[in-house]
Amino acid sequence: MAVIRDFAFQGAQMLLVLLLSPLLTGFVRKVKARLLRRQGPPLLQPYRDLIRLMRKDVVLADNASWLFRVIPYFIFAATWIAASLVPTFQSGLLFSWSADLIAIIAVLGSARFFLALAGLDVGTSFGGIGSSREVMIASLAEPAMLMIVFTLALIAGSTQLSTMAAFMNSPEVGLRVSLGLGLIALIIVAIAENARIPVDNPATHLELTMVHEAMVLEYSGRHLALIELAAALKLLVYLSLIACLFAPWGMSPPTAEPRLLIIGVAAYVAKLAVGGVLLAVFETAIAKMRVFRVPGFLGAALMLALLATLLRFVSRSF
Amino acid sequence: MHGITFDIAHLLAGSLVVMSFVQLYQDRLSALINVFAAHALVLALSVAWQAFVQEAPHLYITAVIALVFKAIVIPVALRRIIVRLGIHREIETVVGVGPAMLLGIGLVALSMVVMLRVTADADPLAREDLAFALSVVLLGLLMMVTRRNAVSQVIGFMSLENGLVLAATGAKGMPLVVEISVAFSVLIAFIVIGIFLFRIRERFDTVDMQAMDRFRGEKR
Amino acid sequence: MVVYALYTVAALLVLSPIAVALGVAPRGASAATSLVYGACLIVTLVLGAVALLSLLKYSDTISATALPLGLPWLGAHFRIDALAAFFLVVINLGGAAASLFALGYGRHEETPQRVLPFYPAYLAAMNLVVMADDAFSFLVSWEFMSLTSWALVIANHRLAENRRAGFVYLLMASFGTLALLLAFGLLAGSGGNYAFDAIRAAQPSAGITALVLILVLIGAGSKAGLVPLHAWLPLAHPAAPSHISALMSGVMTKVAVYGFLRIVFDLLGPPDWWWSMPVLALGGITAVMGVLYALMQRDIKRVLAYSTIENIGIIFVALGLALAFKAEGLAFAGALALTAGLFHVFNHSLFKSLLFFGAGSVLNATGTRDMEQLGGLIHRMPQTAFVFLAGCVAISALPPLNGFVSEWLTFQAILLSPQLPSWGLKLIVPAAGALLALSAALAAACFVRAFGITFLGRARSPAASTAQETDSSSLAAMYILAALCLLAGILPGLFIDALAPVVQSLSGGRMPPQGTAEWLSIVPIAESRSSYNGLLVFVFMIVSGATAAFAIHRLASDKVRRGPAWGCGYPAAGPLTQYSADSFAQPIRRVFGTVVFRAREIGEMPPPGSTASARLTVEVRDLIWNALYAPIAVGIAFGAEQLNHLQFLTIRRYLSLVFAALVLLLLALAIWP
Amino acid sequence: MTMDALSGVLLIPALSACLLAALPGYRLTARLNVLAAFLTFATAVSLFVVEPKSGPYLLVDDLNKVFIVLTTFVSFTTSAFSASYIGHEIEIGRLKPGYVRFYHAMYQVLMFAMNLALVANNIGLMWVAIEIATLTTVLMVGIYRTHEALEAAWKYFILGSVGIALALFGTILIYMAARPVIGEGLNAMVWTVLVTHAAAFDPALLNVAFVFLLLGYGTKVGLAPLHAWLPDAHAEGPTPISAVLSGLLLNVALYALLRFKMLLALNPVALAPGPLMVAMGLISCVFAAFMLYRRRDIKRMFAYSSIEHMGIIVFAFGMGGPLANFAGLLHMTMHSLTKSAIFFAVGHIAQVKGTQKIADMGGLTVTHPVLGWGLVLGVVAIAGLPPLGIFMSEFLVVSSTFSRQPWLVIILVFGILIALGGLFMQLNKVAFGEPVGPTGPVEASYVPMFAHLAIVFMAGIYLPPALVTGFQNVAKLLG
Repeated sequence: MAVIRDFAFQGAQMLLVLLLSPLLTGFVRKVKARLLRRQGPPLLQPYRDLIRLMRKDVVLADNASWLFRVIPYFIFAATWIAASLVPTFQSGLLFSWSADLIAIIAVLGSARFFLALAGLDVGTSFGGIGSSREVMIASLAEPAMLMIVFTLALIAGSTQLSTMAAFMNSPEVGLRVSLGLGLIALIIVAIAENARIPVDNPATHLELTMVHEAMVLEYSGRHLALIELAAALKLLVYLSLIACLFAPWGMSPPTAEPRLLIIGVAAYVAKLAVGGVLLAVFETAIAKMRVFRVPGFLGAALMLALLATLLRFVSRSF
Repeated sequence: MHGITFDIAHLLAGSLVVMSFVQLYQDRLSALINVFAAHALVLALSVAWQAFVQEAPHLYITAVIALVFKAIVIPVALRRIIVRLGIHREIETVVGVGPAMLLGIGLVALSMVVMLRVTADADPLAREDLAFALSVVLLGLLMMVTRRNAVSQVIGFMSLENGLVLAATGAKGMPLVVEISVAFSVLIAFIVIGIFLFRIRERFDTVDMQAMDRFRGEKR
Repeated sequence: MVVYALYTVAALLVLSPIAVALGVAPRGASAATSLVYGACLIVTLVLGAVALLSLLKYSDTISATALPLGLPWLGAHFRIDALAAFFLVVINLGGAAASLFALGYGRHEETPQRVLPFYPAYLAAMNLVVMADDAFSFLVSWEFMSLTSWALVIANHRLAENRRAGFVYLLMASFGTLALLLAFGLLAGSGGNYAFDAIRAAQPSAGITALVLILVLIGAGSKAGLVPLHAWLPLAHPAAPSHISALMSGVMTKVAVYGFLRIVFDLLGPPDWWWSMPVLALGGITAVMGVLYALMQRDIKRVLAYSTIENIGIIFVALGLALAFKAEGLAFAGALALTAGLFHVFNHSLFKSLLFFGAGSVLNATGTRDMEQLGGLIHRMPQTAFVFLAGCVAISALPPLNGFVSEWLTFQAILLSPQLPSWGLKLIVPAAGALLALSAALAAACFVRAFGITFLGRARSPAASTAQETDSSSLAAMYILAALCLLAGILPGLFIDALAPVVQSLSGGRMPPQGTAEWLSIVPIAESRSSYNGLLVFVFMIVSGATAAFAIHRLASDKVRRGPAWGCGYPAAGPLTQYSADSFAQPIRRVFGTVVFRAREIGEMPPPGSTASARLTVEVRDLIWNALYAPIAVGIAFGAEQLNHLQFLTIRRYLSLVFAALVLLLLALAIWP
Repeated sequence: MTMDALSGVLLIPALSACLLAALPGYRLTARLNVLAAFLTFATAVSLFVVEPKSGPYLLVDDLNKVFIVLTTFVSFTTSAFSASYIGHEIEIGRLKPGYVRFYHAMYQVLMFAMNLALVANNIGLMWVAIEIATLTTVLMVGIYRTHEALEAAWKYFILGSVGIALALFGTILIYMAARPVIGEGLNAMVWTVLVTHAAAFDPALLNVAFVFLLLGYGTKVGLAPLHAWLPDAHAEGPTPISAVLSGLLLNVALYALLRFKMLLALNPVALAPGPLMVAMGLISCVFAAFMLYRRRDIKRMFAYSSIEHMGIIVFAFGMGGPLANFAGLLHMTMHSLTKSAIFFAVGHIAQVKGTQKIADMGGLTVTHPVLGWGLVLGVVAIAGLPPLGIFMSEFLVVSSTFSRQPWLVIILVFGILIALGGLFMQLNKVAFGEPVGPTGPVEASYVPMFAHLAIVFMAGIYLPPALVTGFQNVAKLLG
């Protein structure tokens, strides 16, 4: 019985993130538009786009290989797994221990690995520019992320997200310097990973500034839809990560009690909303960087995270 | 042994050293050869004296060899060579006479210091003799390295060898002395013939070592 | 146990003269090829099985024997304990794979008689190193290994660069061997107790152990390719035939790691805390430098060689951690770190061999190793592309393949290190961790580049556009290795348990048994703390990807149309317009290379009106070579030049030398008291 | 003197020398030469079976038995090699038949001299023998009568003579030191007597004597800076003589040096001979190693490598101690075998290519696989790589002395490494790469070369216990 319930919850989370992610994207777009005094697309526009894309035929470049056609599904699968393993409304889900935070980061990493390959497959200068910049950004963002993980793991004494969330919820986490540094670094990394302004602009199609869009330029139809969905999921993953690590309030423990569950879901949605608004505000407030100023930006994150780790090593009290 | 014999042996050995110095002083080949003849003569005398003192008749043979071979045959041969080569008036030294003498004095001093460390119970005659012999040997070597001409190098080598014979004869009751001196004479004969050969076969237009080094196996 | 192993090694050694004989015989070459590689395949399989058996079943029993060879009063001692057994498994697995691969690949060899005699001897030597139980047989096998591999490196001796590679390799190898020789000289003392038992029993002083540690780092490190002693590796490994390259990179560097483990963990006695400092520092630097070098290369085999250096760095970081934990008496944490290191040893031997095989197949098919000449091979050689991709994913430490697991374990070990009391470690361990993370990310970039430029895109040369898929036995070898990579990735628990006796013997502790954990996931410490389940992740990926594909094809469209790629309106987008290896590396070169390699891009624009084409030249400097090796070469040349004058003196000058020596000695006597 | 094995090793060469001087025709004489050398070798081996008692002039003990057997063996194989070599030299007219008679006679004289030097129980006799050996080799080095050959012979002659002179002076000094203790006459020059009384000798005299002996016999050993004659003599003489020089004559001089070292070591007050030898050994090793790089003549290069190895050996004996001495002996044996094998190979190569210039030979492993790989094997051995014998000896030298004198051993290791670099740099040119120069067949037997290499290879893996115990006894003897 319990097993079935656990399965149910796990499945519920998987569906939840899958359904929620386009909404989040739409929400951010909407808020940005409002901030720019524009009407903006309706909240549900992403769903419509996805469905339309699904229906369209795929137009493949002449020398696209089998890999090019497999990759979208893989990317989607990987991102979806990552999203379903991050505690959202309830901690300690059935499979949450099958991959700890490091593993989740790595799963996202493999998604990126294949996306970069996809950029190279057709053999246009466009794809190349995109993937070469993507790996450059990743080569700084990933270590930064790992350092953040180290910091948090050293504070919580675990890399298991549920445990960490529980610990963060508990009183003995005071305000810590290392936590603050970690949070800033995590935000920077999240922005870079999701190709948001100031690192990349999801809305642009200007060659010199594109990174993510350049890689997927050759994709169309259902493939494109999957990649878009994966991108949306990734944004959701990072927001939920920040939420679960730095604001685990209201998350329900592994239980079936309806009240707690409802609170958990509500709290989660609220957190996402807040995160989305903050992201939108940030994006409208700041301007896109030149590509070769990005390393400095991410380098700062790496340094902050490393500093935080060092502090943790030197003394438990930081 | 009583004083007088000792003093004579001492005197002869010492004069051998002096002769070596005179050799160093000579820069003309012909003169050098003359001095070497004298050098050999003194050696012969001192060997003979040792033979007399030690009642060792076989040493007289060595003395005779020294006299006949080194004081007469070799000088004559060498003079013929240098006359044929037309280098009898040649003046050649690498180091000037003055520095050479200074070096020589330094070497004599060195050999004295080294030898006089020997505990005195080894009989004084042997001890002094060795000191002189060592200086003669070193002076001979000095001669070899400060002269560029093969003939004068041979002469240097022979005076070195004289020093050896001096030491050998001074070593009381040492066996094989005669054989050794004979062997050395053979060696020297080889050298002289070698120079002579080179001349006759017209392989080397001069016996100057530098000329010979032109035929070095591995050119720069 | 060890006796059987020695029999098999003897069988390998016997193969060499046979190969010589066949090679001499007219048209015996092809027969020799199949015979030698076939026999090597069987023998290595047998030996590997023996080793595996003794590792799994008789791990507690140590079997040793002594032959009346080697040093007469000592004899040649051989011994198989858990550590040796594990490395025997690694060596012979790699050897078997290489032999299988070479059954097909070796047919393309122009001069087989220069490869076949040395190949079995090389395998034998590596096995003997691991089995040796006294300093002399250890060093004999060690240097014999270098010698045979040198012969294999210059198998294609007509290329001047190969001869140079062989020269540098042999010189560095002998340098390392001499360092180890000095280390053993210290351990054995002037009495000459070279047997490992005697060395174990001895209690060397702190100064001695420090010196030995440094010497071993030099000796084993130069063989393994620790920066800055790595210079020979990227020259020698690519020069050899590809199956040899695979053995050198995948296996021989591991033998070097074995040497380090054997001496430092086993013979040298209980460690001090500071031992781990140089190991950690060198490991971290090596990891990052190696992968950065790899990113700058065009030659694909050279990329792989440099990435070997990177992985050696990772291994040494893990070993350094293990050393630190052992020194502080944290047996359990030490066991975790050591397991991580050994597991990475195993994993790297798998995927590096796989990748070198792939590179070899490409080299055979296209005749070039220059990535700028390749491209689009995924269409011509789909199977090779597939296995090579698997290798790339594995080596980039991405789940669900095996590379990730060992790196994950290493990170877990790092997360335990705040328990270490000493301050130096508190500072250097996180730094090493950061370098490790950096190298992992850069490795992914490096292999996106390696695979993407070589196999994806459009062919950059006629050779690449007409390449043919490689032969079946080569493919078989690669598929087997790829399958093993996956297996080790999704069922790591089994391998970790197999490693337990080795770890037990070296670090005094062991990880909790993983086989019993539910759902076959691995739990290094406690489930609440960290756990990873490769199997589930893998299954999830397959299932969700498949369901997505199924659903979309069913509910939405499944039609595909082909069209030209979008060239931004530029009509003649030839293959040269696509990204090249250098241009792909450009962003990273700008970020890291400007510091590490003084990388510069010089663009020359033709003057207005001139029809000359603009030029962009990239210059990358190998600072380590310039700073360390070039001066040595110059110094030796200078010394040789100066001393050479002594060959051309006149006789008189030589005499003066003698004279000077005489006077000098006499003076010495004069002043001697 | 009764007719025993001891006088055999002396008489056989002496008689055959006279015989060969009389006989014409090189084929016959060459065969006779081989036969004589073999008989000598056989008699030398018999020394192990029945050890003749040593008299006032001749002596047999563990030390010189090793040397004698080694000498006779290598001279036997070399004579076999020289038979084919000289044949070829006559065919191409490089050597006039007239000289061959002289050559073979001299060869036997040389054998006689070396054996005499080894068995002499009298320091004066030993000195005479070494002088004879020098003179004969001088004559053989100059046998080609080319500018270079004569110049090399002349250089060898002059430097050798000076060396001899110095050695003689040292010998006289030893006598002077012995006389007060032992009394005048023959006994004061007899080894067995000297050794028993050495403790009582005057230390100062012994010191001076050793300096002269070290320089005198050191010239023969080819220690830097007294080495100058060695490379040219090796390069310009006929190759069999190069092999004998490197493989044997150097050892004989070394043997003399060792004897006197023992003498000094027995005297408590006299200066320790070790440090001097160690210093000269290190200088020779490092210096020769550097000299390898600029060589253009292959024989001269290997001559320098001989200097390097002599340096290592002298270093080992200088360090002393049972292990180091054992290593020194082993190294000496292995070096003799390997180096002569290399010279055999080089001789064939030079005959095929018609030159000794390294630049004019290349890609040997392509054109002459057997010869080329033979050379590679030889160089691998001489560079001290396993599984060949020299690795074992170098292992023992380095590992047994490092804990005693770390810095000196590091210098030695440096020299070994430099030498390895030089050797393989040259080997790359000769054995690998594109073939250069004529590629005619080799009409000569590889047997001597590979016989040596086989022994060296076996010794690297397995040393027969008898040999080991013999060496160990000698090592003890040397202290």
